[in-house]
Amino acid sequence: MSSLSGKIQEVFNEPGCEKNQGKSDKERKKGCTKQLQPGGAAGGCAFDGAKIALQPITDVAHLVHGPIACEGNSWDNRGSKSSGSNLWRTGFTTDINETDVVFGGEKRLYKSVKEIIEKYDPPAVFVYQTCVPAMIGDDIDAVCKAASQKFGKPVIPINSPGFVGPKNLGNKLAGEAILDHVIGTEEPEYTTPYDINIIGEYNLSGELWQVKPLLDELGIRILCCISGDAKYHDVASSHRAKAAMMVCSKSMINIARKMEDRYDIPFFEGSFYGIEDSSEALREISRLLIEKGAPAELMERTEALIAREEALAWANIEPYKKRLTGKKVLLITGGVKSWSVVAALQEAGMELVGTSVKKSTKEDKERIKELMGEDAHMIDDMSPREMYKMLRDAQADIMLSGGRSQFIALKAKMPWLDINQERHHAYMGYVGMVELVKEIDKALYNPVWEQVRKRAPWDEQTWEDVADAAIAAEAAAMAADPALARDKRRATTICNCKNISRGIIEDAITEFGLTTAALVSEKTLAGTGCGSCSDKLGKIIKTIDEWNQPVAGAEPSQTQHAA
Amino acid sequence: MSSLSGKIQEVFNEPGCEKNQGKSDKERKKGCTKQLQPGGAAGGCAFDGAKIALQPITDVAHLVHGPIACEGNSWDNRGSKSSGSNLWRTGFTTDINETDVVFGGEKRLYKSVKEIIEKYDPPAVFVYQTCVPAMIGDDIDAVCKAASQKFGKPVIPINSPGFVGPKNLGNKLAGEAILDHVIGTEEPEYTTPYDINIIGEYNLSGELWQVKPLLDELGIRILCCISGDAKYHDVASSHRAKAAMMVCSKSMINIARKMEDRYDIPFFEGSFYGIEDSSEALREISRLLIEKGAPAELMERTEALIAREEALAWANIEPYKKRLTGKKVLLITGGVKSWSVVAALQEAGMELVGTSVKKSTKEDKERIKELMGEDAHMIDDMSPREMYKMLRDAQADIMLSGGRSQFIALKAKMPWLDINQERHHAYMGYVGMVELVKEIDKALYNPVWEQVRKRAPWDEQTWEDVADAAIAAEAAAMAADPALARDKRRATTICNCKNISRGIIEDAITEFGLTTAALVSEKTLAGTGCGSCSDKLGKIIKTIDEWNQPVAGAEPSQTQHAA
Amino acid sequence: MATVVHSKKSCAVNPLKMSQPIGSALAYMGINNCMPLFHGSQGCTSFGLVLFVRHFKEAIPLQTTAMSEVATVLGGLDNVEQAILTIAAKQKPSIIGISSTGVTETKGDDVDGYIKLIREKHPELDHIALVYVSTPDFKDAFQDGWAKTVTKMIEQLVKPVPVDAVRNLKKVNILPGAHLTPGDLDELRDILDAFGLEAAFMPDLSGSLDGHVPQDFTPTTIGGITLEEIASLGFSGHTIAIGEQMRDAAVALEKLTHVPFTLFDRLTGLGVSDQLIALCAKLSGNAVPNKIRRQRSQLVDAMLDGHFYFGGKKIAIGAEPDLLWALGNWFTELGAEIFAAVTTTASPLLERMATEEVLIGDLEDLEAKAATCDLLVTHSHGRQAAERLKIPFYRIGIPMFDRLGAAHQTIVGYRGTRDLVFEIANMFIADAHEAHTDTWYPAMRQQEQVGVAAEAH
Amino acid sequence: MATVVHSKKSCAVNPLKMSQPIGSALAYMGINNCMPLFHGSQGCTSFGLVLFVRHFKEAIPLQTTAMSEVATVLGGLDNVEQAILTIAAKQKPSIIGISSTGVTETKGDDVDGYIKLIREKHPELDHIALVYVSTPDFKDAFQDGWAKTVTKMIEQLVKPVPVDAVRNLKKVNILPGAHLTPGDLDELRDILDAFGLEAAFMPDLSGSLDGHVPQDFTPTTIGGITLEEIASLGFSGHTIAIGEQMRDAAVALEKLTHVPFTLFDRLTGLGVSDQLIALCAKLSGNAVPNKIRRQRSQLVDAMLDGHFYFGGKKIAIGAEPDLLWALGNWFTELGAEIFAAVTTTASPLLERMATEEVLIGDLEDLEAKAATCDLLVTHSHGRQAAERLKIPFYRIGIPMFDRLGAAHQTIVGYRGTRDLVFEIANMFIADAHEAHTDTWYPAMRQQEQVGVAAEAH
Repeated sequence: MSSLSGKIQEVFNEPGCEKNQGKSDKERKKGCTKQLQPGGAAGGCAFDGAKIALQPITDVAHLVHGPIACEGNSWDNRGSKSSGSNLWRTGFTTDINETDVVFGGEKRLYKSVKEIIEKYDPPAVFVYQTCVPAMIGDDIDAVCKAASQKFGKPVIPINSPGFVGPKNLGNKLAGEAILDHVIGTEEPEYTTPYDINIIGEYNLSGELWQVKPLLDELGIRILCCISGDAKYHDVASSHRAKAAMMVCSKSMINIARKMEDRYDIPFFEGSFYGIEDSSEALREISRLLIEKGAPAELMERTEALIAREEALAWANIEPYKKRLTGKKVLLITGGVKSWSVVAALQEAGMELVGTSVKKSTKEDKERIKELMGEDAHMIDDMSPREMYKMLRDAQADIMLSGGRSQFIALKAKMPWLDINQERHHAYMGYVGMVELVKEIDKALYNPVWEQVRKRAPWDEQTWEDVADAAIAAEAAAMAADPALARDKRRATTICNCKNISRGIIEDAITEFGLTTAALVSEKTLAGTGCGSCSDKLGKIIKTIDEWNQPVAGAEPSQTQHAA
Repeated sequence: MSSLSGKIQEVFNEPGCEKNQGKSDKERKKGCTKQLQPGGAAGGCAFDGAKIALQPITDVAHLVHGPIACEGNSWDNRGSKSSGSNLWRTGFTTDINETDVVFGGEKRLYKSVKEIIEKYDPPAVFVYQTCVPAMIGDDIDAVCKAASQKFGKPVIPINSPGFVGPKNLGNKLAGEAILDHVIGTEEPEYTTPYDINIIGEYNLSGELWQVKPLLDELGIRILCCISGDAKYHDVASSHRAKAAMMVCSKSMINIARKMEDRYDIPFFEGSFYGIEDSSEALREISRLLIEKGAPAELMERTEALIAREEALAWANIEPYKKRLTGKKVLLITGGVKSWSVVAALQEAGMELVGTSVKKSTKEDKERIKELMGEDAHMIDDMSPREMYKMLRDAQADIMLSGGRSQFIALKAKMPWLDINQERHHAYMGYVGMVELVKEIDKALYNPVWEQVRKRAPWDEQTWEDVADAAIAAEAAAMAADPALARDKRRATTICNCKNISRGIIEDAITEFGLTTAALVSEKTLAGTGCGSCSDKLGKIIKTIDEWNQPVAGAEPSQTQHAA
Repeated sequence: MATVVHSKKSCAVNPLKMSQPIGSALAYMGINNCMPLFHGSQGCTSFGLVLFVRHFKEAIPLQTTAMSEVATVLGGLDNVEQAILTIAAKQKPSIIGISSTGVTETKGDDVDGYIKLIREKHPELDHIALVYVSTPDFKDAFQDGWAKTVTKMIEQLVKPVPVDAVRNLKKVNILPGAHLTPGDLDELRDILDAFGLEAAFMPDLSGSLDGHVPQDFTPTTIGGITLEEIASLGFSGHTIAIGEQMRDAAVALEKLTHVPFTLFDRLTGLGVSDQLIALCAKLSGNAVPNKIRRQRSQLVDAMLDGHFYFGGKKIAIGAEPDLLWALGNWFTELGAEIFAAVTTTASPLLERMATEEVLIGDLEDLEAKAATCDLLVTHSHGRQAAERLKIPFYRIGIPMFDRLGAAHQTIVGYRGTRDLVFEIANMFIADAHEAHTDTWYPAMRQQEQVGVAAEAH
Repeated sequence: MATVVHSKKSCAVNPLKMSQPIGSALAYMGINNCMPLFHGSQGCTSFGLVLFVRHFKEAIPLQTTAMSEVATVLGGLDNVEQAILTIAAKQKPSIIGISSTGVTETKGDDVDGYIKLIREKHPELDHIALVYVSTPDFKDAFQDGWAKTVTKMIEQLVKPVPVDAVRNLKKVNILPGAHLTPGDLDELRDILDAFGLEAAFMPDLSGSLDGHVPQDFTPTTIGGITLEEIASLGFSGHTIAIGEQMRDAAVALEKLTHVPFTLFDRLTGLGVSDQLIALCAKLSGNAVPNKIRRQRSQLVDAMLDGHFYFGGKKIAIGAEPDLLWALGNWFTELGAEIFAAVTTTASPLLERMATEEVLIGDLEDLEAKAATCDLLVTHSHGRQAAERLKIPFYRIGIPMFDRLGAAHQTIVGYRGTRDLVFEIANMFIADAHEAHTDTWYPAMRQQEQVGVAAEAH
């Protein structure tokens, strides 16, 4: 597994990642490993991440080498769409049994590849390694190589067993696998000065098709989308693109950067979520293509198309303005994409709760991110009462968040819209943004809320009454008892990744006299996960005078570093 | 309405009807009017019969002039199939209201025709008269004539309001309508020596298509089927056929006969139910065509086809023989067609209960008809206990009957197969007979019977136990009390059509010394309906010594003629 | 909120409406040992009979005075007399329920007068109740026939009770509209039972037409409410009427017996079910049982999970007024839009519907309006329209002849509403259209592919 | 009667099977205030969590020891300890239910030993029950994980009771198999309730995962059977186990407490429901209530009306052994033929199935055999096969992620069976193919129309 650890280190050193650049060498090495908290972790594993990243390649057989859990519990649950083959939706797994665990599963893996090629004849087979075969030493690289030679067909090892880390590490390891084994192995039939790659887009709900027609109209060809609606051949010959767009989170930054290094394909980071961002992305694509030799008139056509599409989108949003003006939206998500919808929501008259931005500049977006970002991870653990409090305090009318918080949000009887990958609606590009506004309007005005919030006639009080009373009682108790308030404050989790409480951080600050967030991170590990709490750390340092008051009857607790 | 009464008289005088030929002039006149028994009648009215007969003409708009009941309660409930237009399935009705009843509905009718032609542009509109507009004097003949002239399209009056009589009178009045207004009004594009009409076949469940391919193969063209899967033009130009087959009951005998009179189209009565009957029908068709000038070699080809199809059918029935041999079938229906399936059932090894026929000759069929025919009308009124007794006494394994007795048969937990017009399966021709055998096998061997017949564990005895006990008790009571037995016997209904009890008949025989069934009919009206009970009358006369014994305490009841 | 429009057409096409005599007959079928009798031509009975047999998949008791053309002209006294005598002798019912039809109403037969004459002439019939309702085919519709018949039976068969009578407060009369199925009644019985209340349904189809296998058959109805039970309805503590159509019946019962009533214009939905449960709690003096609380909670959850699929959906409903009202409001409560509403007869509810227009019309009208809808809701006759429009089709109402289990379709109360939410949401889910490459910019496809593109939507 | 065949393939394609740890976790979810915990990599938990969230449409409590590669190699004591401590502090459960996974079983972690060490080290955890079940992913399947977990909980949590103890004869323990839904449990509760019997479900998903909106949330399970109730199961009068998978649990309970048990290998169908009702009558000493009698009668009627559509139909079922057994027998009883049967794991029932062969295999196997079938029956993953085969598809089992109401799908008892008869019969009716001109003699059509002809069948 030395090659795998090497890969992982390589990924950690990713120069394309801004976060890494801000870290010390030592931090970088362990940073992204993100020691998970037993009993407190959530989210997928590296295998999950790798599969998510590559599974949208439509004509490939995706074979999971492992026990039934890895594929059997999870297959056919992603909403990518294909315009061609549906082989990607077929679940293949070696489903290893006890005997395989004892004697090794390589033979079963080899035979599985054989069966797949005989029955389905895909252009390639992707083999995903999982924990159990990794532990027993199954060498999938060797098996894939042998099978590849024997069957004369690419058999690609994806070395990303679950226990090496979280989902986003898996995304990157998947990227490494195709960089090593796929990209550059075939040639396109022809090339044009208008060939681009789109990296990190999975065509969920067919969103790519909300944008592709515009590129078609401009004569820009998506040589390959990695990986939404891609064919194996597209990926294999994607090194001939003139430019690339790296969309969405940084899950595949390594692909974009290495393709720039190796094949001189310049890339930019952009998003098709939001009207302005869509326009910006189109401009950037044209700009890069022109830089690489496409005729300059492309930009004029691009601007004309942007003007037309923007006007149409705003016109389509217009009718909703009256109904949506003044409505307060709570945006809760860790992903980047949601931030880019802010402008459209504001254009439709809505307010983003927790921010006073009127126009959406880049800076404003950063500020929203600061304000809301830290809650993104918390929502899963919230009780309806806590969520109700949050919504009540924010006076929000609707919440936009990922699917996993759906059932908690709904139980709190809050209009809710799914904006993560589980959703059935497509929100990309200009048409997608109009769709989003429409959906918000639908969710907000659904009369179901009025009904479900009403108390049952036999109930003395509503759920909200109970919650209000409880919250008030709690506040009163705190006001009456500073020690209680202090304990409560100190019990708050600040760093969700590392599960570090505010108490630990306060103690570290006072004990070691820390004055920067970075120092706090070094001492407590807080902020070394996703990094989203670093602003909070700074704020705690700044407000030291407020909280660092002696409270009668309260002993400062022993500093407790995370394991 | 003088024209309508004239029509009705004409229909009663139908020389094509064997039954009529056996009647006196007086009988003939009132015979088919069949005075219905208030509180004891069942079955459809003349309007229902007319609609059933003509509705399968697929491209015509069938407009019912009357209150909502006539069309609203009954439309879209027939299983005819169309290979072309589905306009026949659209329900059209004037849905007359109180105002129309007061001021007359002719204007609404006229405007309805106009609307239909404007919206649906059918080749013709058929207008069905019903009771209420008939009572208020709406002259549909005049309206149709006016509309026809105005819109340049055939608008055909079908004068058959419900209260003029039962369903089969309506069938004939419908026939008169198309004889008067449709047949012979257009010309076929071309004719061949192989053109035939099939009269009285409605293509229920698409049954015609179980036979048509065979005619196609022989080069015989169905110029028109009246009325299954027919187009208006087919009916209008059907007078150019060389021969005709008159199928199923005698519901349209008047069409066949009058077309023979008017257009010299010879016809025969035949059936495509049953293997032998199908062969017979094919032979007859070819024979008539050859008589009318078709080449004689047609018969050779016909025989070859018959041989092939018969062999195939028997071969397909063969596998069921083992499972069906010795199974007892109870056939209960008034229709003619069921009798012709007897041979096939016997060929599959089944026994017809109540008859010992081993081979099915025409005579045998007549005997079955005698034995079972009288029960056909009774089944609707049977209690499950009575049915159970009948089935127990007959030791039947399965019952074949019409749909209306279905729910009673099922409640008696008796395997049952629908052989009337409500059924979803097609049983015509060779393939249809194999289908029937298959379906019988399926019904008979369905394990559901075993389960539903089991008693609930908390029940002391089964339903059958209770019934057996009750039947035994009744028999014992009769044996002990001859007067009771006599009353019971006399209370039996012999003539269902006229609702004449055996007591009335016995009294008439003894009082007037009647010696023939015809005389009994004249005195009591028994046997002047469908005529199926005339054999019973004869049997009663023959067995006079058995029943004409004085019984202590029983007064001969007063003879009571039906009103 | 809605404009009520009467169809301007002369010709009804694909009728939604059924005639009021068969509504009347159905009401009689909820009475035990009853024989419904149509005074009309035999076809009137035959059509009704076939319709109910196909809907309930049961043998149906329904007789006819078998009026011939001649009898119609001369008047039907003889036929009515003979029919009653024959039925009395053959089927031995406790009650014969007579409804007039178009033919006999056109002639103007005085059936009440006939009955008086027959009663005088035949004292041997004294043990058989004879009820007559005037229900001409050319007026009103199915639910009107039902409602009039229930009212008439109450007026004629219920024993008057003084205001200060001693009543069984645990007994509740339920007057269900024609749109409630035997399954609905069973559900209501369960609900009342959970509170220790005893329900007396008038009429009670749940006993007679719920699709069961009786131990023995009678040629009359079996299992409905008995005449004795009807007579004593006045001793109940309260009456619940369901459907605006039942207001007259409830008023009649109150007038006669002083039993107060509560009218629910519908019982499908969270809020209306809350009202029912609150009433049951009040009448019984019992707390809401845990089972019912759980059902409420499950309904709320179903509404939350299901509302995504209803929001913005356009619905076309063809149904009699009370059923239209129940379904229309329920769809609206889940965020769907009643885009097309067609009904059969007048009702004070219609103009209160949350839609632009309610049309008293037919299925041709509904089909025309439903072209852009996401769901068609009507009885089985809507099947042709749904096929042509290629939109999902939810069958409800009478007749439902092309599916099994019509009698058990249950949409009242928390549980009934919950299951309805799931069923309809699942129809929407099953009908969801996957995105295609040209979903969003169909115009950019090549010309010859436009046909395919249009289909992809 | 059937030959049980194991798939010879190396590669499973379109898995039918799910792993046993998630079956185990689901069993824990039927215990009140419980936190299920997987000892394995975080992905094991994440996949299970997503699967249940998509099936139940509920927030699901499920935690992980978050084993990293290094921890896996070194052994998981620290992770188990830390996970328990974290959960104890954060979620304050009454019980933590631990299941092993493939990774930790491959290493051979001695979790029972770990728990002993943790108990010694942390007396402050004494109030929290810790249950551990060994459930390697690479052995057995979902229902095995469930069954083992229930057995283990019984052995560990039920108070032993001597044979002569005084028992509450009106209380009946019910040990439901993993294939019973919350709706099934509710139906059984209603049935027992009608006899005056009180049901104690172990585990009780009807309280925890029945799709309801709780008044407040805990991060653990809410609403299942409590530890106190589990402890006192030995004082019940009788135990009903449902599904062959529950035999070990029933035996364990009897051994510990001397409560006799009756095992029903299924509860869908007339005969088996009869047996259940007879048992209830016997246990309660009460006569069968009218409500239940009516339900039986309605089921018989439904079977009579419905059997036409089942006779001769070819069915393809993919399900875990106990569900396959229940459905297969029921289909057979209605005259259908089990043409393809695929399951996930061994069971003594398999060779008794009324079919030629039962294959322990996957949905690729099922699809291949289902090509000529009239109905495909399996969990939501069968949707791709049904689409390709263009045959009707009845969804049942876990996961059901593409429809709402999975928790309420009810197929036990008279009423559950009745509704199932209607639902499936209606699928057959909806799928009926109308005859065309060339239905019976397709070969006689012109050559170029053969394609169309084939489609018409």
